[in-house]
Amino acid sequence: DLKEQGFARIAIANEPPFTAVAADGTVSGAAPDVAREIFKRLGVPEVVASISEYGAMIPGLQAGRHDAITAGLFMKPERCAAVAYSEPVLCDAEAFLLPKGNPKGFKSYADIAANPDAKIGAPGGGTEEKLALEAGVPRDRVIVVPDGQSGVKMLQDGRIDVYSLPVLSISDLMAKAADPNLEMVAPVIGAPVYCDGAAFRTEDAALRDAFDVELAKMKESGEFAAIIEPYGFSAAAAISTSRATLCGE
Amino acid sequence: MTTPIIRINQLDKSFGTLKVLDGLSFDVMPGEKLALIGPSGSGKTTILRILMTLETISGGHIEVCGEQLYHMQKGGTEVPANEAHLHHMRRHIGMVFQHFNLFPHKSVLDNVTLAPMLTKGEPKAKAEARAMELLDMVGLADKAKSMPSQLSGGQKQRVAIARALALQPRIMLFDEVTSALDPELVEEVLLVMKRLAAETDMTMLLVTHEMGFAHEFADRVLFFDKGRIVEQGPPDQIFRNPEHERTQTFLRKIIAAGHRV
Amino acid sequence: MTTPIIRINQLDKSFGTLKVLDGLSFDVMPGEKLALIGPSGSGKTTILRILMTLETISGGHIEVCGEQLYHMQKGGTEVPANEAHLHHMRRHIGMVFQHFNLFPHKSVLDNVTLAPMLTKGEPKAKAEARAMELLDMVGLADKAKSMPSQLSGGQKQRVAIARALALQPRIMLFDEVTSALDPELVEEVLLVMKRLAAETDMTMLLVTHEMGFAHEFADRVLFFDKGRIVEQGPPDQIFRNPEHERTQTFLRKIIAAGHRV
Amino acid sequence: MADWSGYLNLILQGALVTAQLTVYGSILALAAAFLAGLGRLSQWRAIRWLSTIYIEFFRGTSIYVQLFWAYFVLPFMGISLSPMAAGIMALGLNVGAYAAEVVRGAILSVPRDQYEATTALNLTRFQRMRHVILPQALPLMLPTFGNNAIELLKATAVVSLISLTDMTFQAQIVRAQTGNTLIPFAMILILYFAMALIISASMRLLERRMTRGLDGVR
Amino acid sequence: MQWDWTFVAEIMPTLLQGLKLTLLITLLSAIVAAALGLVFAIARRSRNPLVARPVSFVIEFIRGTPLLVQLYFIFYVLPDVGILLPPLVAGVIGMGLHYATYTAEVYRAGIENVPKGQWEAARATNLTTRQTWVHVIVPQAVPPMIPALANYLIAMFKETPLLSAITVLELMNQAKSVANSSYRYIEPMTMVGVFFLGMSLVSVVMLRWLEHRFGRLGK
Ligand SMILES: Nc1ncnc2c1ncn2[C@@H]1O[C@H](COP(=O)(O)OP(=O)(O)OP(=O)(O)O)[C@@H](O)[C@H]1O
Ligand SMILES: Nc1ncnc2c1ncn2[C@@H]1O[C@H](COP(=O)(O)OP(=O)(O)OP(=O)(O)O)[C@@H](O)[C@H]1O
Ligand SMILES: [Mg+2]
Ligand SMILES: [Mg+2]
Repeated sequence: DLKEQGFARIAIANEPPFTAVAADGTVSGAAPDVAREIFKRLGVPEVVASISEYGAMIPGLQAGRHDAITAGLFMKPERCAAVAYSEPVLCDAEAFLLPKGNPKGFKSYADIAANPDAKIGAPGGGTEEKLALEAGVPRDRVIVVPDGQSGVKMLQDGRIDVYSLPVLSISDLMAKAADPNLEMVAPVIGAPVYCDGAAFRTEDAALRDAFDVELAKMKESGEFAAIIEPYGFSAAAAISTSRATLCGE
Repeated sequence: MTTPIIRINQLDKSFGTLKVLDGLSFDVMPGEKLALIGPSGSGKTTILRILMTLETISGGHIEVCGEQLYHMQKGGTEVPANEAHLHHMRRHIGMVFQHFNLFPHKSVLDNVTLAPMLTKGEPKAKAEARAMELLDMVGLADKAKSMPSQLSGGQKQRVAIARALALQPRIMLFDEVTSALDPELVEEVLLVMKRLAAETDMTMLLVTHEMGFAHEFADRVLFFDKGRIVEQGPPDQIFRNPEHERTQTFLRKIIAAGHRV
Repeated sequence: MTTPIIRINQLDKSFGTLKVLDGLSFDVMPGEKLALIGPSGSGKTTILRILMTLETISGGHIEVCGEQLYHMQKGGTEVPANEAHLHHMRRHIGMVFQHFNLFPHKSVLDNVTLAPMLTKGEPKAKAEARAMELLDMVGLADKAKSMPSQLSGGQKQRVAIARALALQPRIMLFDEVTSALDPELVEEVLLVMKRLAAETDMTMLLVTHEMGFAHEFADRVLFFDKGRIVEQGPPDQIFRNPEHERTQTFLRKIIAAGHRV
Repeated sequence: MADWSGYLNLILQGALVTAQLTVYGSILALAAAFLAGLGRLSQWRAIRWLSTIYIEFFRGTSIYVQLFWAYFVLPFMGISLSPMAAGIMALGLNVGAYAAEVVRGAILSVPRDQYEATTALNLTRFQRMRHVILPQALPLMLPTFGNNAIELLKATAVVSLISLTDMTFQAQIVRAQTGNTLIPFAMILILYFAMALIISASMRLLERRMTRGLDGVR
Repeated sequence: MQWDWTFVAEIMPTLLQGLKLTLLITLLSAIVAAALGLVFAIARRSRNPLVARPVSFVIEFIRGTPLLVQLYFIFYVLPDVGILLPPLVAGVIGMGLHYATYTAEVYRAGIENVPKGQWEAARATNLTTRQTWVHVIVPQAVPPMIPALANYLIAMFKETPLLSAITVLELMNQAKSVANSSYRYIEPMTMVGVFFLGMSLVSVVMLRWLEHRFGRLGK
């Protein structure tokens, strides 16, 4: 039915380099580019991307608002239960953005939990929020930051002590902020390397399987690497792991 | 002997616990000019409003032009009148208010033609011809295109009179039609009303504090106090020789305040 | 010969393009009782409001108690009065309004004591003692604790008079103080004013449509039309023998409308 | 350095979406307001109740919750609206509920005298409403309608939360892409203000036209 | 997706936490709005155009632009000029300022409803401008407006979700956070709707009482 429709609706995040919006409004970035190519091969000529909050993506998918999520929404066992993931696409480790010289010496989420004054910023409903909470940082010290720019700004203004996102997102933010007083710590110790996949409704497992087939072909032919590596992602990381491992199946 | 055009029989009216009219009865003959006078709050306005069906009644009966006003027959028994019956009865009655109540968004001419066109379905040309006659009668033919806000109080009140006349009611009610006017403007309205009283055989009920005018205008004067008629009779008798003490004090105060009787 | 307490000299007043007072000049002697009469819109209210500094003037000069009202000296030249000067001048003048303008959120007593306490810093006890005297004078000592909304129109107006007197002004202005009252209530207010006129040597300016009262009350009557004084003189002359035609028609109309002169 | 003319263009595209939401939302709000406002004055109890429930429900819950419902929950009931439609519906019905009270208030504030005059002239209920009451009530509604429309304009900023690409949303994207906060937000503040000025100016114009020759109505 | 009561019970304490914060912010913002609005209203009537004009412009500007964008400004742009406010304070100031422009209008209506005769009587009894405001105008202008002011209190309550943009964990944000970690939207969002509706029903009763006590708007 996507073929009949002629396009697929995908949810993406407003978080470079997973996604990028050019000045003319066209959507690019690693995740949408891969999805666009694979859907084309599946006979769906176009993708229509809508930018969404992380927290709203899965509900939006379930409510039929999107046909797929390609946004750097990392695979985790609970999520794997809620949606049908493809094989891994983009992999990244977690990173901290913090003031130059890392004065408080944060290297892991546990370090933050141990410092009773430290506040960590993370996107709402994202992996980092969960990791921080699991590491024992109390709720009132995990600040839900609406977007990357807000996170950088809050860090610069001293509202938070550390801002956590995947490595590539942080480096993109640092490049744009061009602020010599900021520094990245990556990867965060003890935080697993995560990979996202395209996520589909559980009813649409057949579509997911077809997606997987095309994805595998592209990984083999090197076209996959050609798309994602310019954005800074490692194709090898995605190829070396699998959904089964990441979802803990 | 002719039959009365209005028959009020044992009329009661209360607002909440306040009894405003109390077993009131009187008749009005066709063509009669009646003045209702009395202290503030004695119920004069209330009677006119009841005749215009702007209030409901608490008890008693009113007959207008041979038909019940607030009651009707249904399956042989008497039931309260419905809106259709009231609509039917209101044809007979017109009213002019203290504050004119002109429609501010319509021109003078439209104020006068609105009701004939809507309620009687009169064609525009006919309604306007008649309206111009009436405006001419009240001396305002040249103001037909004006908006009410451009008129003086006396002119507004004369338009209001023309508007009420346009429906050709058999009974006209006037409630203190000059008391919101500047003293200099009172005369022009009273002049119109005197002409009206002299030239038509319409039945008229007039509430006023202008004793001099009531004297000239009326065939009969009713003096009210506390929702009852204290005294009634021809104007000469009421104003020159009031029998009742309450009437005497009332008139004395009015005169002391500088009014001519 | 005493000097005038009010000197009005070549006074002009316009609202936008409408000229309301036109080169008006007259003097008032201390203790004089002046009645201002004339048709609606002739500028009577405007003069009182200008004397009370409720308006600004467009031209001319006014002197009150020997000082300029709308002007003051500054560095040897005459400049428009500032708020402080107006505040200083208003001590001399009190005004009673057509619609009383009592403070509805304050009791009768507080209405009367507010200004003395705030503007003269009188202690509460003294202000209240004097207020009770004044309320007694207007016959309302028993209403001191009432709220204005609990009073009749006549009572409200008497409180308003007491309130204006509490500041002991040398000049009192009355603008149609009875025209918003029921005819029955007019008398009580006029009685208070007659006593006041007889018992004090205050200067009083009265605008009224009650010709009978103006006749009794005033030492001198000014007849206004279109912002000018058309005719002035003792009441007997103006009311019995008006010279000017405009005065004659005005009085004729007022009489025709049922008022006694 | 970032391609600013392109990004500002992006914001202008968002402004177009904002304008669309405002215009269509206002039309829906106007219709809802008259239906429910007159409904509350109806002589039939059922209609009065329905109107009251609509008004109280939409005034009672936050525009926020209504948007989330229209966007995320209605699809589970088989009604899947496009983001634009969901936005227009939530905004229009929400503001319509407030404007309904304006309609009712304006009608009730036509002086009782005017009702009485129509009775004395023997007009029917419908004639009274059509020829006397509404023509006088309408000019009273206009200023508040203008305010309601500005409320609606401002509320469109909220739709960025259901990922509709309005002006605020585009500003957030530009901010993410360029790392600059001040320029995009200052720009949309000015644009919102300009739109609000357009609304209030056109309302004043309309009001002047409707009340022409009507000075001294009150 | 099915409605799950045990899930509702599970998230209730978190939501109540958010509700508490929402109520606190509403109350504080309301105090700011009520006080500042009166200042705006009086300043706007000032005879000095150097006061009246700028105040009018500020009021119009704030009223014409969305609160959401204003909040972004206060929270993310003001630090650049050295004003760094904690989220709660920024939220209270933003909401208070925004709503002060509305309450200023309410006060204005209240002040204009005080008959002109009252100003004139105050002048005729020679009160100063300040005395006139304090003893005559404000005591008459404000009480009839209390129901209308209360209306804005309720409106403010319903706009607190915007504060999620500046990281305040109020009711709506708590609900979203719960939804995010459980991937269930229906229960938390519906419960938030129920809370809002409940509060607004309570406030309808409160308003009736206020209207009864202080009289209807403008009458
Ligand atoms: N709608 C109403 N609700 C309650 N009381 C009313 C109402 N209308 C009139 N009244 C009361 O009924 C009484 C009679 O009022 P009515 O207006 O008939 O007096 P009136 O004789 O016309 O007095 P006036 O000379 O002052 O016009 C008064 O006490 C008045 O307060
Ligand atoms: N604030 C104002 N703005 C514009 N015109 C005004 C204002 N106040 C008064 N006028 C006009 O000034 C003229 C004189 O008014 P004023 O009130 O002094 O007359 P008056 O002699 O007291 O009349 P009345 O007997 O009706 O009280 C009138 O034409 C009136 O319309
Ligand atoms: Mg009456
Ligand atoms: Mg006057």
